[in-house]
Amino acid sequence: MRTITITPREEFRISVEAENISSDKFASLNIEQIKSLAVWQGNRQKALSDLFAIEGDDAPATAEEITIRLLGDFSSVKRIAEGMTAGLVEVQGSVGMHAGNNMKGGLLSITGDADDWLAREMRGGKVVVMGDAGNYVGSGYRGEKCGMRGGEIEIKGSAGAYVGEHLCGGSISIGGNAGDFPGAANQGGTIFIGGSTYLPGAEMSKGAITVKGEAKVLPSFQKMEIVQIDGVDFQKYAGDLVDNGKGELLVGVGSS
Amino acid sequence: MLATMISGRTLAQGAGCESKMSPDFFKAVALCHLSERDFKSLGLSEGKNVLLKNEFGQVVLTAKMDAGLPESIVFIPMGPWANVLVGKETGGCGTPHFKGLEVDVAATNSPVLNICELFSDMGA
Amino acid sequence: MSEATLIKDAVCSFCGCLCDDIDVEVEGGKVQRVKHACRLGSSKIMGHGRIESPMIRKEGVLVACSFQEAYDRAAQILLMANKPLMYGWASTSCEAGKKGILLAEEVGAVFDTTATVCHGPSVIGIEEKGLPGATLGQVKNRADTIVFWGCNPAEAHPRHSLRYSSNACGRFTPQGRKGRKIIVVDVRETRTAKNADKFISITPGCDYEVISALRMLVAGKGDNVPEEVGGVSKADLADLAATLKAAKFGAVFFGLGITHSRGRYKNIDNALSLVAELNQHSKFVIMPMRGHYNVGGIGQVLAWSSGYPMSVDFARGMPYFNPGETAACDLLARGDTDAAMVIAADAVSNFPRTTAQALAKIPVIQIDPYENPTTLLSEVVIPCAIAGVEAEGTAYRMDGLALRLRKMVDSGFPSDEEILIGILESVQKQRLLKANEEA
Amino acid sequence: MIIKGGIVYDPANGIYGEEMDLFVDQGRMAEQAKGEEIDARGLLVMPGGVDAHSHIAGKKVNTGRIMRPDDSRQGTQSRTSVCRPSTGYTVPNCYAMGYRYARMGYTTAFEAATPILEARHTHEELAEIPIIDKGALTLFGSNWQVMECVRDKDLSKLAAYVAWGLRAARGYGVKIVNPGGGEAWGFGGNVKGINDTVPGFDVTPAEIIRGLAKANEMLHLPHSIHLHFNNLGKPGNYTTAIETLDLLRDIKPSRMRQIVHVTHMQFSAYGGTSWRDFESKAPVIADYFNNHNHATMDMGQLLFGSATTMTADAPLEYGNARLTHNKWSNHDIELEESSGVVPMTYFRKMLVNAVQWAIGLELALLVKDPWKILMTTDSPNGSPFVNYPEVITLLMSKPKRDAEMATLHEQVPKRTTLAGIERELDWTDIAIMTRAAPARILGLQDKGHLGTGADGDVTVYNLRPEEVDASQDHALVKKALANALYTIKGGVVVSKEGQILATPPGRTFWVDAAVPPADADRLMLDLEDKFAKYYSIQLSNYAVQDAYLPHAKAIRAGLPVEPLPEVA
Repeated sequence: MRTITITPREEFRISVEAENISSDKFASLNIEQIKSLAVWQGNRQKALSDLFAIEGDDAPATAEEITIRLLGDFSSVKRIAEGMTAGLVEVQGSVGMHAGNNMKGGLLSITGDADDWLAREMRGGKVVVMGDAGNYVGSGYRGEKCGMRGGEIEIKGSAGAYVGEHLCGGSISIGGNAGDFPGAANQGGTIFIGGSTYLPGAEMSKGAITVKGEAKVLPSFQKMEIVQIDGVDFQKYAGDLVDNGKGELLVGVGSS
Repeated sequence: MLATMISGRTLAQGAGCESKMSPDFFKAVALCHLSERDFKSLGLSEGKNVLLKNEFGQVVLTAKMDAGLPESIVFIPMGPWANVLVGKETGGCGTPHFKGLEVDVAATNSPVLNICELFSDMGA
Repeated sequence: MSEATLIKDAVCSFCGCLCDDIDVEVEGGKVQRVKHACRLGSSKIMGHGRIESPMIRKEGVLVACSFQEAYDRAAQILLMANKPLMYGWASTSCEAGKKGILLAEEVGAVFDTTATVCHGPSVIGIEEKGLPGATLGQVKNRADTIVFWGCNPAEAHPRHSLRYSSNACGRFTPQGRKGRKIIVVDVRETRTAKNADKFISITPGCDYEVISALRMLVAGKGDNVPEEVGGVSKADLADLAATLKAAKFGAVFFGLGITHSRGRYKNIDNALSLVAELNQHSKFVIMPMRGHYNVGGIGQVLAWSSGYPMSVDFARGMPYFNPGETAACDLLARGDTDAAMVIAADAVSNFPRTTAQALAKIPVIQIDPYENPTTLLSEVVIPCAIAGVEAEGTAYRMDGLALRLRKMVDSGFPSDEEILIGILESVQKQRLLKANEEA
Repeated sequence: MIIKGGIVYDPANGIYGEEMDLFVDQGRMAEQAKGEEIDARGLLVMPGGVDAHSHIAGKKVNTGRIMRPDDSRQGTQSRTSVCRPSTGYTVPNCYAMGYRYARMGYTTAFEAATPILEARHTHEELAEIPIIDKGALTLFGSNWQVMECVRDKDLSKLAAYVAWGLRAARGYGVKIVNPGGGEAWGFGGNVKGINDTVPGFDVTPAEIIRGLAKANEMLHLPHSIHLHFNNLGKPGNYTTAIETLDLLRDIKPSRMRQIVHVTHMQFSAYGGTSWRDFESKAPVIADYFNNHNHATMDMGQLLFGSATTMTADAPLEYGNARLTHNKWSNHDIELEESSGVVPMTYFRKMLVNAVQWAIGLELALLVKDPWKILMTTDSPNGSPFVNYPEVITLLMSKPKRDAEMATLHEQVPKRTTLAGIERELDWTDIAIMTRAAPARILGLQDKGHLGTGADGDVTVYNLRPEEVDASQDHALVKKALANALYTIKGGVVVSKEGQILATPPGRTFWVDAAVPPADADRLMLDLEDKFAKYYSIQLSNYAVQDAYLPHAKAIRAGLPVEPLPEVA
């Protein structure tokens, strides 16, 4: 196992774009080479080591064998673990936008909060956030028909709006509340929300959304039977009928 | 009184929006429209002021009765006074949530701040 | 003193209607009379108090300076910044916008327009669904059913109804207002609503649900719709759906009432689907009521220049677009910008106060004819000629139609385009100087 | 400039792969010249490419960009000291349009469809496209003034209007899209065939097409009418194609060219009664072209992958959007047109798409005379223009076609004749289909050839035509065509091995046709009435101003400029 530890040298006022912080990018490089990887702060291109202290095992290894440990405040650092296919990125703190963009494998674990667009267009692998996440967890890019296609996202806290927009596969679990419109245009993924939300499943054509707490349900969902899961009653809905959708929406009835 | 705040264009606001430092703009925009019933229930009369408060800020405006408004909705012409009550979050799409904000409305004897006073704390 | 001249068919540069039938009398280099314009337009064309000289803030006070000094200071601010924001562009010409984009590329700035605080959500909705639209003349000549949703043209676009919509007469609409059904959907009874055949009052923030219910009713799936949605009875919604389906040509105009409310771009997204579906039963088009006269135009210019119509981040040399991340209010809310140029817009007044406060913490360059709250915070203030009155150029109407703005009088002020060229040249000069020093 | 020792293909001047030196002086081909020497020894040399039909500028293209940020993020390239940034794949930004054409060795491209009312926008974008020369075809097919003149059988007033419209739009030629259908779409309808009556106007598409074709010849316009058939994109539409072509056989051309150019023929060569029994009728269409000389066409080749469909055929686009459940933009233009934009993905395993792919190739291979068929993809409808090298290599290589066929839906060989076609085009055919013929069909005298006085637009490809076997080495050919070794525009090397070196502004061609003043006066009475009652803008603000064509090149027409030739 090869471990590399990265610590910010300062508090970033202007956000940093660091798509090179990923196990795949590090795999074939030694520490010196990793230090000279490009990173952007606004319109200034810098070396990774200009902004971060980097330590760890020098010998190159495959992506699977790499653990990247991020210590400190990464809440203004974007695109961490973008496109990674294997290995572990472990954040002891919070991360900025677009963490785990287009991830295909491996594990991204965040002890703090994640900002907007977490795991946008994810294909595989797993993302775990102990805190809260922002808007657009596991969604698509603007104008794109497909968001997340595979993999697993687990948020222990709450998430913002548009969770899993254009979801095409994979699963998202939110422990707390989710903002407005989770699972909009869902085409086959599953979303679980432990808390409450607002207008889930708008225009969903397939897939399933489960809301344990309360949810305002659209008038275009058809009320079905009550189902029991693990001893909890859920009202089942079918929709979204505006598009003749065949999605399944379950909303808890116990709490209200 | 709890109410939902909305903001929008008015003719007078539009006519004055390129002369924002003028008294006309102040007169046209530092207003809070209330439904007839809300206006009366707050004990207001023409020329009286109201204080609007929410989690983002507070602002004093001249109250104005507006027959077109439903109860519990207050309307403020778009501009710097209305924006005191708007939060900075952009909901993931770049646009602040300008309309449909919860506010607390009460009659007040405090004066309405003019445009320079409104921005005096920003180093203006 | 020059003789009185009459400028016919001038284009009004106030709102997105871009009325092009304005007659203006000019004498002695001053506008004396304006005919055909509405109150908003004439107030603009007649002119009023403005910034008289370029200024730079020294020891907290704005002090008059030369244009060149102002350009140099502006260039210096932009060059120093790691992530400058160049915001506004709605009330100037496309020609100025083109130079602004070039400058943004040159200094690696984020280029954003006032769309992001008005119809930005509409743009994102269009990215989801497309825009089934038409030119305004199509509505004038054909529409027998018009819906105004969350907009109030009676106050925001005063001549819209006469020139293009409710009251306009055309080939297939010889009776004008009499031959049309006008429906207003809003949360309050606006002046526009008072003149409508039907006013539907909805609960604030419920637009999405109401539109979904309408889509169900239009598709004949009304059985599923509850008795009341968003404060509107099912009977009223069913009536509305029937009216829309029966239209020969229907038009939906929408405004900030729907883009600024809960649901934001999803509201538009849903409305676009409703209109697309209505075309299976009748002909229907939909159009955003653009506010500032050229907010549509700068979107067009930015789209053909960068691929995206607003919120474009040029910091890394290639355009990147993501409102929610790269819009002016996003950057300011997060403190993720270290200098701003505000042009042809008054950011300080129009942004949430807490967002505007972030502008007070960074150097701001203002380019505008008029003093406004943004001036109060600015480091550099550059007065310009008023586009469409004192400078010519191009603007795009709310339906995307390009028109040529006239120059009616000569104010002696440089145009926005000239100012931007001045700053761009100063940027290039200063960069060259620095490169030479380093060499 | 001297381009030394290339193997030159200049079919317009009867040069088919001869080793020779070329000279460019002051931007034009010359007998002799001094200056920079380009070493082209043994390499393939052709005139700069000419694209006669591509959607490169205007409202539709920008609508495509605005509704497709998902497309704009493809193909992004940073700004350089020479270039502005590039974005987009099917709908590139203006800069990428110019750079990408130049890289492929193209120096001219014509925007395919511009409504007069929105021509100002088109010219704003054209002016922003670097390097290439361009022009825009003007839409007339659902125009009220046109339909009224046709209804009244007032041909001279129609001609006056066409001339006026071209001047107002700074347009190059007469484009007709689904004639009458755009008007019908104003109330959500369409016309079903060429003899259907346009609602409210008492004319038929057939009458509109004939009227405009005659007016076109009365005006001696450099280009013929440029026609997008009715019923385009529908199974069984080849009969509409033949019917329409027959309609125009008796009209005499006023210049040495076709009477009608049929655009993106692929979309109109369909058999079957529905998508279920959909099949190719390319052989029937090709036969017709082989036996008649009044019409030319372009392929409108479809390639698999992402496309953005955009056309003035608005009802077609609504159908596309419903069929694919994709996003839909529509834009109706008062008194003139309608239009639509729908993103599209074409799939190898989808039978309809695979048959469409084959039809385009069948057309190009079955039409014997390469002067009658241009290589296009109706960019970005069939595929974006950057994929031209793919189309060319498919035409030149039977093995490549076979390999491709093997990846498609298995029904393709039954629904098309492509598998049985042995023909492989050679460099002369390609030089004609991408250079000489488009220039001749458009009536661009100084384009598409390398004779003295022609524009100094020359392409040198890093390919030895005497050594390379395009049939076998198609991958090599495709690579060479994608990035020309040198693209020379007006005597300036604008691109070298894919790197843009210079970005001179291109010119914009438009046609200024004179008409008898009496006809113009009669026309103005009509137009004043239309502007007073129906248009939403003033007549005085309608025409495109000079400011929008900073590098204009007006071509005069209207009076006979050369003796009327007999068609061969």
